[in-house]
Amino acid sequence: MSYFGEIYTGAVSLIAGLGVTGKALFQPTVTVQYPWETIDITPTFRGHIELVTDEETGNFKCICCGLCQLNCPSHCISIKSSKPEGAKKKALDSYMLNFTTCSLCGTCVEGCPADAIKFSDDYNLAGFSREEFYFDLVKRAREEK
Amino acid sequence: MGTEDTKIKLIKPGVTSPEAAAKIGEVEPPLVRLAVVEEILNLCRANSLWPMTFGLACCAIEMMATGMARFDMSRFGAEVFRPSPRQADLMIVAGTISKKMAPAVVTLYDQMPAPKWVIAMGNCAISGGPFLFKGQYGIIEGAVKLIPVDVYVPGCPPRPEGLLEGIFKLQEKITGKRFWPVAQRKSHVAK
Amino acid sequence: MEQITTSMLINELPRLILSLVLVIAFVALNALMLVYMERKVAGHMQKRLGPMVVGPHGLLQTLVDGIKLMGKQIINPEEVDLPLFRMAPILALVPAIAVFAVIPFSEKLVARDLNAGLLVVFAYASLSVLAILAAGWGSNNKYGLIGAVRSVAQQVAYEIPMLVSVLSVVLLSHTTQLTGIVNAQKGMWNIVYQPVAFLIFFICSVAETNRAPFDLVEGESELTAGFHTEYSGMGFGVFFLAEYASMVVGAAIATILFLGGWNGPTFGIGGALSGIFPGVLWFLIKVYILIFIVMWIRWTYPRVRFDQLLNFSWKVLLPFSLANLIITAVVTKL
Amino acid sequence: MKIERNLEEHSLYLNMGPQHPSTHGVLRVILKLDGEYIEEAEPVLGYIHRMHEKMGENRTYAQYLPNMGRVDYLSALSYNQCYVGAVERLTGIAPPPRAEYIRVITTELNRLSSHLLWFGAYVLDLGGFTPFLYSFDDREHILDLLESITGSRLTYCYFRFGGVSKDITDDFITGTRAFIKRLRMHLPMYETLVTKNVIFINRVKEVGIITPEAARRYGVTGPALRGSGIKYDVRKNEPYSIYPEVDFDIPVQDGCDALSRYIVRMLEMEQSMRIIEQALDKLPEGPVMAPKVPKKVKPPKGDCYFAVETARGDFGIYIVSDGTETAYRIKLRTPGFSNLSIFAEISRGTLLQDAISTMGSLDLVIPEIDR
Repeated sequence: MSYFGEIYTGAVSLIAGLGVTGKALFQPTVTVQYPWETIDITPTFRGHIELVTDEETGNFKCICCGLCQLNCPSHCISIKSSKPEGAKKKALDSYMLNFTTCSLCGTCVEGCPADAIKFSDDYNLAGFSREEFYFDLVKRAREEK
Repeated sequence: MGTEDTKIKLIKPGVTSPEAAAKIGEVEPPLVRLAVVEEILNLCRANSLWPMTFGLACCAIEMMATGMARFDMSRFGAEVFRPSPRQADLMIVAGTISKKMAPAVVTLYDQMPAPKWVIAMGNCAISGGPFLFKGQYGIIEGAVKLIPVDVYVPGCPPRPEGLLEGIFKLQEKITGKRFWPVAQRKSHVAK
Repeated sequence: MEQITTSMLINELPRLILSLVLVIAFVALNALMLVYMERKVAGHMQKRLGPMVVGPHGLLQTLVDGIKLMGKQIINPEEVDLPLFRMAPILALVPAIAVFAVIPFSEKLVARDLNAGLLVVFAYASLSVLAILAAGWGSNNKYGLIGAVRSVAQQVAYEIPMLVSVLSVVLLSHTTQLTGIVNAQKGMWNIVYQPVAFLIFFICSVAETNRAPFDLVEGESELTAGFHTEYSGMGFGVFFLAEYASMVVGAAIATILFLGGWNGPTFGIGGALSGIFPGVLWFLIKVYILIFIVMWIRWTYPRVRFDQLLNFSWKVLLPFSLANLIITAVVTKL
Repeated sequence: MKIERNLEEHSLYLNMGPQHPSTHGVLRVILKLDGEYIEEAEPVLGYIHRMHEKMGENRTYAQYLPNMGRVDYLSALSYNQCYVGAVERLTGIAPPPRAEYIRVITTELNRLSSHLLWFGAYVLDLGGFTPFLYSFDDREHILDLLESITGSRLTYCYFRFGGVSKDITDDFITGTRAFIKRLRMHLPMYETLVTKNVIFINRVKEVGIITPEAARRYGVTGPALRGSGIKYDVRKNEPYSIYPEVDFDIPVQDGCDALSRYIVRMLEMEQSMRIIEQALDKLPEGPVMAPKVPKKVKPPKGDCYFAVETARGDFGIYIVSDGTETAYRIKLRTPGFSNLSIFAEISRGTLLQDAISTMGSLDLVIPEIDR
């Protein structure tokens, strides 16, 4: 009897499975049609980093302490700064980010004493060469302005 | 089946680098090139990029997620993940290539029939990523050191949108124009 | 003897060529349609969209894929058995196309209405295993070889219950001519008298065409791509074409044997409907519904294990089909 | 009658991997086959060796954190938790209670996402494609939730020494509750589609038997161990964080086969949801970072071992500190390595397809094995 019983329960389970997928066939799809629609990117999203400018003065908030460069686990930040004659503070000459080695850990942003860097929301980067992702953040920030 | 014909129209010059073509050796340049036929073929190739089921590390999960319901790569005809390199057009190098894996990656690339393309997905495949440190002994610093890479998708790992964007870039590279609109970026407050 | 040949040539050659062209066009077009349908069905079953951007709702996607496959490099891997390796895809496609010669799409639309049509179908259908064996053996690939060996065992196991279940239909309609079998179902379809035989036939035909859950021959998770691992470009494309052609054949035979062929439903409220469509359309509708079910099954179930596959055939399908045959024989005699 | 055969002539060597659809990455298994029966299976490792332990000796304690998201990318937060816990134990930093709760909530969410992915990938190994997409669909919701907190979808780097990097929001809490409700509704669907399916049951039942004795011998942990009837879970046996404060069960099955391991994982999902719900109810107010965390973490000389229960089993970190900013040695005890090592023994004499279902049921993540 168990021979027929097995066949019966097996067949029932198979039909139940068909029911699940059959039901899904008529349910709405969950696809977000990407280039036409986009998912809400959360504000906390970690893209590559960007320099923050002071809204009042228009200058970079960066104080060139070099902590981000020091803390970065994969050494993807290199800062050059100089102290112009007579000036009190150091000025940022270049802020290079090699995004291709970044692990998006957030150490730089959290460690920054001046809140001078933030994560961008560039979530769909792609390019033809890796040099495209060696960002010159100073230039980038100026262009955006 | 027009074997002669297919053998001629193998690869569009400039699609993979000449070094790559020289390395493979088998790929003969077309004897007669008909611009119209080439264009149609390239259009078809661009819209039917079958990737290889080939994941190395973390990025492979995001590659899978790109094929899943939410992002659905199949809209662009690219969901046919072929497990055999012989049937694939596109190699998505998704993850770190270790020195032990490098020969296998090269073999897989060589096994693919031309024309073929490579997307380096994620920072590891681009340059070694976070595993790059002074005195590292285990990884290849970027897929480009082994095989010609067409498109780079940075991130650690990139979001699925990034990979889709990479596929669009590849289509752009094959046909010379971008088909789809550029996604309008919008930052939202989380739901 | 000579006279017969010449007259045959004059009368039959145009007809033969015409039907060949029609069949090949039908098979190719059908494969394009079915692959598109498969991708759409799979997509929506999985709550996604499937091909969308090539043509309206991705209608031209498979055409584009086909052209792309034609433009791929043809690779002859090292140490393949070249004649076998190259012949295998064609060997897979030819029997699938040849079967169409005897399949009646409607009362008139049949290339050759042989009185042993049913036998011709099964003779051709069992040839496909040779192609898979040639492909697996010839490609000098271990995955391919295992796939080919599996294919042989599978084919042998499933052909027997299939034929036995078909025999009970033959007993009912007293003929092996396909049009005759359809005409015998004018009153009531065979599926009503022979539900068990239909189920067995359907399962076996799914197994014969190597569709999931019986796709052990190309079981992706174990054998990468099975017997066609080494095939690139159009070699692979032709295998694909053959798979879809034999899917149509399986569904068409099931329609002819059990679902009344080109006849519309003659019972219930269907009786009123049967006049609406011409016979060909009825036939195709039934074929496509059956193919849809095959796809539905494929995208629902996991793959069976090899020994279970064989056990299922020998321990379940065969006894049931034999019992069915005996009961049918006794009942028709009474 | 025993048939004498020359095995050298009869066996076929099959290389599964390093690129193979069902080795989940770049594991290579050399199979010695007799027909379809496996005579010997030898896993070959190292195809994704990423020098994690060596990097521990080259990076400061804080710089090593992102590595922890990448050892086992599917349960990154458990690894975060283990490393952070180990360093906190060494240095004596105590995270505030709210941080501990957040850690447990996010880690359990991560466990859910890992199990969901495993479920889908396992059915995919067995040839069923659609459940994979369903489980990914559910998983996307977890990733959305975690992304809204941690900023990344997969390789989280969220925990910090002495707390977490960002507080959770009310949206996250409501979203998590909504997700749990959703998953509770979907689990029966998975049961109908897969668990009760006769083909699935036949594929996994009495396949890949790990006897309790063998499991102990090889150091198998996690669901693979609990599927063999041994009730061992780091969360209960060596409680850490706030696990003693929440009420949950350790699901155990004593079938020892792939089906038992499957069921254990499916039941664990329910338990994870229970833990999250309780933690959300009890979530205390307060800061999420300890007040006094030095900018440069410099543990005193000494060593320490800390273990957590990841989605795959017992993961432990052994740190030897020489008093500098960089660890002298970091040793990772990953569950996958021990779980895989038993594969050679349990797959012997089984069919090729059984080996696939066995390997899938062990839930391997190759980078975690190779480190």
